[in-house]
Amino acid sequence: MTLFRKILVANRGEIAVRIIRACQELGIPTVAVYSEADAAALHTTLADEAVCIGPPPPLQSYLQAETILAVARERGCDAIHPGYGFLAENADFAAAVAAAGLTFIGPTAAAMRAMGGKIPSRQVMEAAGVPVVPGYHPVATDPAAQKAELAEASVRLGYPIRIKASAGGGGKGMRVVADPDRFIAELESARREAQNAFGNSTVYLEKLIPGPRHIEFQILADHYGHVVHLGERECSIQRRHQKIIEETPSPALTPELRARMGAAAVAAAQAVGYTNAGTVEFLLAPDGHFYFLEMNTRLQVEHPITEAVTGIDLVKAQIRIAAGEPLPWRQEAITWRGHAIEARIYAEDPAHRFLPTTGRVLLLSEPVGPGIRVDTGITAGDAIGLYYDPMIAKLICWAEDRADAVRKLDWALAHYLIAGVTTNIPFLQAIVRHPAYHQGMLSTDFVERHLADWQPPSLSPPDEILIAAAVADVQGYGVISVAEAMASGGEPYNPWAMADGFRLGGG
Amino acid sequence: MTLFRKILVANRGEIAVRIIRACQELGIPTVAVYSEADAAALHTTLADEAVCIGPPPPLQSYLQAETILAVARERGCDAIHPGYGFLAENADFAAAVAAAGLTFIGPTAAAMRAMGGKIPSRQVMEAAGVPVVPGYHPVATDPAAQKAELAEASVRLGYPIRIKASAGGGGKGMRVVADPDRFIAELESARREAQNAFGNSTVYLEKLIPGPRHIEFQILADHYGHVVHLGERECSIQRRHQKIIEETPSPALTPELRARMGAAAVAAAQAVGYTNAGTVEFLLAPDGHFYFLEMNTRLQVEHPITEAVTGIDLVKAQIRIAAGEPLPWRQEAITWRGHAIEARIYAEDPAHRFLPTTGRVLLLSEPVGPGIRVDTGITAGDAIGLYYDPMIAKLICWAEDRADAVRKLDWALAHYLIAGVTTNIPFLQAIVRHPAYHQGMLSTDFVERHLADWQPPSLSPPDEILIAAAVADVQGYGVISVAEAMASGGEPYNPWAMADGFRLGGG
Amino acid sequence: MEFRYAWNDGEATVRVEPEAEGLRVTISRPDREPVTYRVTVVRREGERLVLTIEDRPRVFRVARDGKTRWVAQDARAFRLEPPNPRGAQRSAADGSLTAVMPGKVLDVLVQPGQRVGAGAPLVILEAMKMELRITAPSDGEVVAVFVRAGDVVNPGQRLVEVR
Amino acid sequence: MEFRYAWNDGEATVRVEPEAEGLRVTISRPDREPVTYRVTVVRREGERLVLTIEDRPRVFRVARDGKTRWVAQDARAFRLEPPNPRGAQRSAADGSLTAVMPGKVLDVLVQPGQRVGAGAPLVILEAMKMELRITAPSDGEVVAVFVRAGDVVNPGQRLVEVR
Repeated sequence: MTLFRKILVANRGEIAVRIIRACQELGIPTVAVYSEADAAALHTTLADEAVCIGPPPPLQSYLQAETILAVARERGCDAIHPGYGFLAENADFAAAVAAAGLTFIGPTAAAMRAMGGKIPSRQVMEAAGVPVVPGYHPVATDPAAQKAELAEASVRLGYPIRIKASAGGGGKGMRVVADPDRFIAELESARREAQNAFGNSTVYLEKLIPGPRHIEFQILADHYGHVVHLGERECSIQRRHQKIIEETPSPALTPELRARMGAAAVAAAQAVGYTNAGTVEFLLAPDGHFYFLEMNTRLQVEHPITEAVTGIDLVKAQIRIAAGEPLPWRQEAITWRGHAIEARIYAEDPAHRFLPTTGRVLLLSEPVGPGIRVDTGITAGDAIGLYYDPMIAKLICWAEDRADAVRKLDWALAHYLIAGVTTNIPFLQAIVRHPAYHQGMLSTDFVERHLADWQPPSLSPPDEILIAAAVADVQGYGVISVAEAMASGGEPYNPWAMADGFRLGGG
Repeated sequence: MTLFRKILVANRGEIAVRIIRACQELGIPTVAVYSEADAAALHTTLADEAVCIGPPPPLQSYLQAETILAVARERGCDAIHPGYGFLAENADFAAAVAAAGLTFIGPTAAAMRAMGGKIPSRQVMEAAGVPVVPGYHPVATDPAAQKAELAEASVRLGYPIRIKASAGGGGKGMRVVADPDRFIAELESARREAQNAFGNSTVYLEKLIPGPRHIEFQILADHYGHVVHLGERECSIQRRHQKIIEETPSPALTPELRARMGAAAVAAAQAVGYTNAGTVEFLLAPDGHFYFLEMNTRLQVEHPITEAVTGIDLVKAQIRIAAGEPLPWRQEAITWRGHAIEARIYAEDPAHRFLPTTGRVLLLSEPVGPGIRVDTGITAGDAIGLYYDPMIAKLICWAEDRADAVRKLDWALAHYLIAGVTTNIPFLQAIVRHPAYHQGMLSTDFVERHLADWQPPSLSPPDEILIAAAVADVQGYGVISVAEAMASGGEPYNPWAMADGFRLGGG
Repeated sequence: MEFRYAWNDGEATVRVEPEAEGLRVTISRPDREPVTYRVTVVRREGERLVLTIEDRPRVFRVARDGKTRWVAQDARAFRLEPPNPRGAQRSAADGSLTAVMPGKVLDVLVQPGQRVGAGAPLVILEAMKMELRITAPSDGEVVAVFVRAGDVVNPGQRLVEVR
Repeated sequence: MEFRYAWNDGEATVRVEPEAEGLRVTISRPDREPVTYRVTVVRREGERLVLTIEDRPRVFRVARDGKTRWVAQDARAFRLEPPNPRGAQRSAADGSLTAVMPGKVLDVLVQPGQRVGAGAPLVILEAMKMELRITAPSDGEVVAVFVRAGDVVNPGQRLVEVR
């Protein structure tokens, strides 16, 4: 009767937590995998079972496809959910899972190969008549020949130009080059980063479209040829090609444009027999033209804003589709209500060029209230390490209209306490309070255009804070180590004697 | 441009927090009032300003209408939100607020007098042709004469019979009497409790309708004669006449019945020129007949489930209506999506006849995730006292359909950690897991019928818990008192010397 | 070091001994042979305690309120008390009815020697603005009354004993 | 007892003295006359500290990480450090570029004596699977290089000095 017997969640952090929760609500037992750094992490303790799969570096744990598949079989799982990142867009892994007789909760390896790589997907879309950003992908396979080929193509396409990694996203392996003299150096750096991040150094070129919006469409496709789109997400607010604030609906889309772009997204999925959840990304130029950018063949970080306005739980939908259920909605039944915005909380220091920060989350208090959702894999006491993505939480606010949603997000950011690790919250607040943001004047260069020189305000602690610090220091911070306790006398003793004045009764 | 200059929130706990948040999102400064017991409470610290209005007993603080009004004037407030309970249904207070030139965020004193008291509201509804539960309200004003009059009427109406307080709700002052010999004793007890809780000992009688559902309709009315209903809430799951689990939509309502009952609710509001938010309560008999029960002329505890399915923020709507804005929706524009359930977390001990518990919340971890909302006024470290309502939180779960919402609630209850104070969470779990609940077979005697003999499972701590307890005791629980610290030496010292091995650089 | 903990209807002794690496923790329950575990303390920060128990990582949250300990794993919390050496005052179960919350005695409805039926009201308390009836858990005889109207009572204080 | 705290660009001395009822707390800042407050400790439980300051209730959350204190009121947290007696290593501002996170030096692009323009890349670090460029904050001359390719660096460790 249940959808699956047991699901292995091949991920960590907030998305692993999100998926485990969905499984638990569906009554499906879960197996978490974790690296040695995550032994006490939320996703590890939340799952019904948890298996350590290696040391902290992802290459030795969360990217260990064979180990993970072996764990799934040993523990009697009949499905694997990859989340996003790590193995989520690894077609070989999807194929291996299927070959082992388990269900990969995502598209088929074939669809992933056709649409996952940025280069093949551009070809598919060109064939389907959907406009793509003018670009060039290398023919040569030898690195030196590729370099020459791309350098020549860059001149033909014209500067400024963008170098992009064929595999993966998140701005890794991406470079904008304005000066032809810098091309080779940037190309090498991009290839190195791409190799490092995705195990694949292939890059391609795209003409830079100035001041565009990033608009993506969520699609769901079942195993019976039925595809629907769930509307758009505008992800124009980025820093270094990393999305930081996403919203839906986009202030820029008319119903007519939404219908056209949605139809293009559905056509893209149909062209490759796509199944499960996917996202088709477009650039929307200021002149109203849109260009296919790439397809993400997985759940997207920013999926919660679509859930908020459509009322559809995308993770549950993924699981149901993977189990062979038909989509229960026709396109006309998908409706959108209100406005949702997501802000990504990163462990990074806005005062120091947004470099990732590490440390231990000592104080944590998340905003709560109607329309506020926080997706996180962090609990107080957790260490923010060097090995994984610095995103520590997603803050999602929904309200009846955009103005209310912006104000709710502003409120929620102001009531989000994270101490012990420096975060980008002040920067998010600066964006949300910017007049251009209020007006919905978004573009992928929003940050460079409006906040290039932004620095976090340097605030002196008020006297009350110093008073509290001193009183806390007078009292100390408690808790001795076991070694100290043991050293202070190994006699059997009664713990209750320590407690305030309590005496055991006689007898 | 803003709706109000400053709003005083005349309440405490979760509803004060809820209202303060809504004001902050609307950009309206707030003044909290607090009793000496609530000096460090969330509502006190969250508001922009906070004023102590007296000692812990409500009669000396939160019911001090004159003091609260004086604070509002001193602090430059132009509106007061009463929340629910305390002064929310006190027509004299509403009149005094208006007379002082401030806005009472709620109905007018006149509408409150017409609909707030249970006895006059029954008369209004009878006149409007809406069926009411057969009952009797006393004519005599002298207590002794009233007693005789009600005793006689009780025989005419037939046993079992219900005694109800004319003012207030929540089961206080309510008694069911099956045996005529117990009538006088129960009447006196009910009058005493009503006097104590509401400052008004008036009670009336109602015939007991066996096995009914409690169905209530949320209405909103603006100052221009426009009234809409926002659908029903089924609040059949009660214990001792205290609602504990509410949901919407009701499994028992057809669209046709919803339309008829909604129309009756709107008619009730229109009959008295009602404004702002209100709730019209009905009993729905197993035979499909419905009876007007009473109208609550205020925001309802369980308002969040209506917010979840309609997408309308009721507190913001209240504020906008009070500021003179017209309702922005026609009835046809109100739509319902998915299913929402609220469970009330009480500080009470299911193992000891649900008596209220007191103590300090030592460990607190609230469930989070898509579709989960927790409204609470409690933070870790707070004392649960004797003076106020034992409800410490409301857990609201929304999902695409009832089955998913029930499972989500089950999940959320299992992941709600409150230690230090015993709560009813195990009892809520027992309800949610009961087959009759799954089937939507609800009635106001659900608990008596299905869980009368329920006892919380007595669980032995597993070995791991005992290991953790002992290790924690070896280490101790830290933090000395300031007196101890001072006594151990008043020399100026450097706190950093305590820290692990840190040494200041020379120079 | 040795600790004893009691709960509703049981108790255990926990012995903690240092080892070369970590701790040996032995748990003795009246109804079972003692069991020994290898334990290491990974981290303790305020209420959060991370251990490995037989090499499996485990996260707990711990708190103390006077003599009471609360220990939670995931969202399940257990309340541990010092064992009561006389085993008395085990509330309700042995017929000794205790106040489980602070309040004021409004009325005492029975006298020593009186026979009462199950469910009969014995004492009326006022607390949290509500009247609470303390009723007989079973048929029996009132053997002692410990309070009178007007008394302020604290949790755990005995009110009436019915046998 | 006297404590000294420093933050980004300031520091203060806090003196705590017991009084008949509660504490006298005096705060001295370099730019201001000392201010004295009457303070009582209402409650301290783990990270939560409740005080009255001049009779006004105030709730704080406090935590320590080695030498660093974090003190929060509402959702605003402040990081307090021990004052640095030499005032050095104030990072970036004085031209001394420090690693703000752990990582590995991939490449050092400059040598002492070299003139660089604002924004010129000086060092490439690898951390969190990303390449991070440390660039010159302003036009100037490289006066010292403290690391070389392959070095593993810790937060606060100096990389390059530009004047």
